[in-house]
Amino acid sequence: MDDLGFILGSYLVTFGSISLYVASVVRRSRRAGREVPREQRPWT
Amino acid sequence: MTTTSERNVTGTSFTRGLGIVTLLGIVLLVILGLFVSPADVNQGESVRIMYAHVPGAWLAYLAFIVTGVSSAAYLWKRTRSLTWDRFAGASAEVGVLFMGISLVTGSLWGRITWGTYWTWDARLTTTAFLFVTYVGYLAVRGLGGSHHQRARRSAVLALLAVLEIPLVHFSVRLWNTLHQEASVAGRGTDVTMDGLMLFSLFLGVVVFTLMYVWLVLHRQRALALQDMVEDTGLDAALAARRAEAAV
Amino acid sequence: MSETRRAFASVRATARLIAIKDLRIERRGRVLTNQVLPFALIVMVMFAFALDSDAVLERVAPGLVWLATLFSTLFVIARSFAVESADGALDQLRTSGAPSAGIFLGKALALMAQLLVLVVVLVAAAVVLYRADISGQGGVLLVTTALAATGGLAAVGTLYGGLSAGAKGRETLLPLLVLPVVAPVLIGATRATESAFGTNGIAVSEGWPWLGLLVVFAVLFSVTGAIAFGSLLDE
Amino acid sequence: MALDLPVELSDAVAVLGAFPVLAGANLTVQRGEIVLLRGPNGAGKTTLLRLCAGLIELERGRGRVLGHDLSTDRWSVRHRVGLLGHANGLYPDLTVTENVAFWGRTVGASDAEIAAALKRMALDGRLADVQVSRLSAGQRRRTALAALVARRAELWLLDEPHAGLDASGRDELDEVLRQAARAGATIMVASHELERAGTLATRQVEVVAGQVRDLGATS
Repeated sequence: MDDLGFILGSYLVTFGSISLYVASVVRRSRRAGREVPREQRPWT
Repeated sequence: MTTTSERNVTGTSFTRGLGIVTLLGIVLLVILGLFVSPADVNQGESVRIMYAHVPGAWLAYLAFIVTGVSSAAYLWKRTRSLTWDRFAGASAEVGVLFMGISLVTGSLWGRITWGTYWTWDARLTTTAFLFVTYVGYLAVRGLGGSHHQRARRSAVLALLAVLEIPLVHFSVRLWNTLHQEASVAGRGTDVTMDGLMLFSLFLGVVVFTLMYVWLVLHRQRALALQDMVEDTGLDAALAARRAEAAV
Repeated sequence: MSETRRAFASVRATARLIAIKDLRIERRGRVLTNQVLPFALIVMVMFAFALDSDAVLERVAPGLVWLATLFSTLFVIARSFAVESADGALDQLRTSGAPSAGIFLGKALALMAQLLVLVVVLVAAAVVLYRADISGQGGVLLVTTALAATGGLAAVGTLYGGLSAGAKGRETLLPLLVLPVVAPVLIGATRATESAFGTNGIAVSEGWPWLGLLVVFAVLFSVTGAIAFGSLLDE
Repeated sequence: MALDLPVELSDAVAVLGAFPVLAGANLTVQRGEIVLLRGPNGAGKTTLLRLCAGLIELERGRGRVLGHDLSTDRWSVRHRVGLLGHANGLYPDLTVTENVAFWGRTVGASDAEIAAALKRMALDGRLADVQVSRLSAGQRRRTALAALVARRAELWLLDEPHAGLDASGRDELDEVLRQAARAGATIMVASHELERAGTLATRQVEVVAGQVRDLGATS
């Protein structure tokens, strides 16, 4: 059925783009984290 | 101490637990939404998109409210702190992401149900304007300057957006009621929810809320790290400049 | 009490000073008349090429007038702040101690005056090119609409123009910030103008609620702008 | 009421982007002083002046100007200082008189004061009604100085004021500054014209790599 592509596509778009965003946040924080010692991070 | 390959930088045991619960929720939502829950009488299979679309849109609105409140908290002298600014920025970013997703999934749903990707319905149009407004907000955040400069500028902008939203929504609605052609938005939306469908939607809201919290916490911490890196960079540059003066 | 009165007097004096200064610069520099107006007129002619039908043009004339106004507004705003940042005048304004509300109102008033000229010319162009028709009562509606709409555009334009005045990439940032905000002005002014022109047989009386929307918009953004401008203009 | 010191900076840090242009500057200026800031390009003279004008943020350290704290209240500083930067702050489409009158009026100067300022910089004659866009660089500098005179500031901050001025213009400028200092204003001048500015200044400081060294009073 034609609708199936749309339905699966919308789930793919949703969780796919969130995953990409998560990856970019994690990458950026890892890069920044290299220069900030653990004890300076207020949440640890 | 700090190794170059540190994996978990912005996480705590709380966010890790939250992340695991969220992932389980996502799996459950996909199973329920795509396979277990029944097709709708009116909408047919397309109702399945709703379980991801509706929560995304709601959480985006919530994210923008959080941005507005955090911005006000920053501007208010007694609670002035860059943490508020970073929460505002993180929340707006996640809001833009969720809203962008909702616009796409919404138009896919519309294509199935109405046969058209887009309709000039008041809610849709306001959402589109909101999306562009916060893209502009994020652009202003990236303008540079000192941390407090960035914070003040973007906080004022966020409050202006809060003023703008009702005006845009009201004018679009007024415009829309005079254009009867657009009433297509009313068709196909009357859903008679049975228990499992309602539960799926409810689960969707829960899952998206958990995702929102997880994302904002991590993004906020990443922003804090970036600010700290800039600060330590300043320390190093200061030391270098002082050494230069001593020669 | 007298303290507040003095503050208001100082805002008014500053606004007057700035508005007169900006209009004088425009009179000498003629950027509006020699560059922006011709641009707006070209756009009106281009619309006619693109739409290519008298009937359609007549129908969409009000929207085209305001669309052309909106695009031209971006240039007028950019010019208004280029004048300030070209030779460091912005720094002098910041150190003048002039109340920022006064600076905001002055620049907005000068902007509004220029936009009014623009709208008058564009409406005239619509009458000539698109066969728009204005009756007596429609004329009143049209004039008040033009006043309220340009007021709102000027307030928003000054506010965001000040924000992007010192920023890099301001030419592209300004439209991104301004256009979504002024959507209500485009909608309201277009609908009110449709009533004034009698497009599609719409009665003049249907235009007044839209005028109300425009007035609310202009007042809200003028007040907010006067309050918020200081922290945006500030580095 | 004890008179506030015009400028008190202690370990002041100011940044442009991520670069610390001022890296812990210490400077105290007394009322009526004419302080010459000297030092190589990029040392931070301009930034020091802009910091004192309340135009940029104090990133770290402490600073007070005319009694106002720079980290919390730099807005109150602004209308009490007069800044002449590298840029003249003039509107090229307006005439000399219009420019000076505009800047004078923003701080509430009277017509007589504006006329006096024009006269002071010898701009009341032939040049009075000429548009600034038609002036030479030196004439523009004169106009900017007249605008500064009209502002009656308590703290004058001048960045290379001599640049572009001819001999008579320089003499007039020096005289204006001496007169203002005698009348109680405080003046800070950044200049590479050491010989000329040296005779004008009551004290010299050297700005090097974002820090300030006192070179003592000049006779």
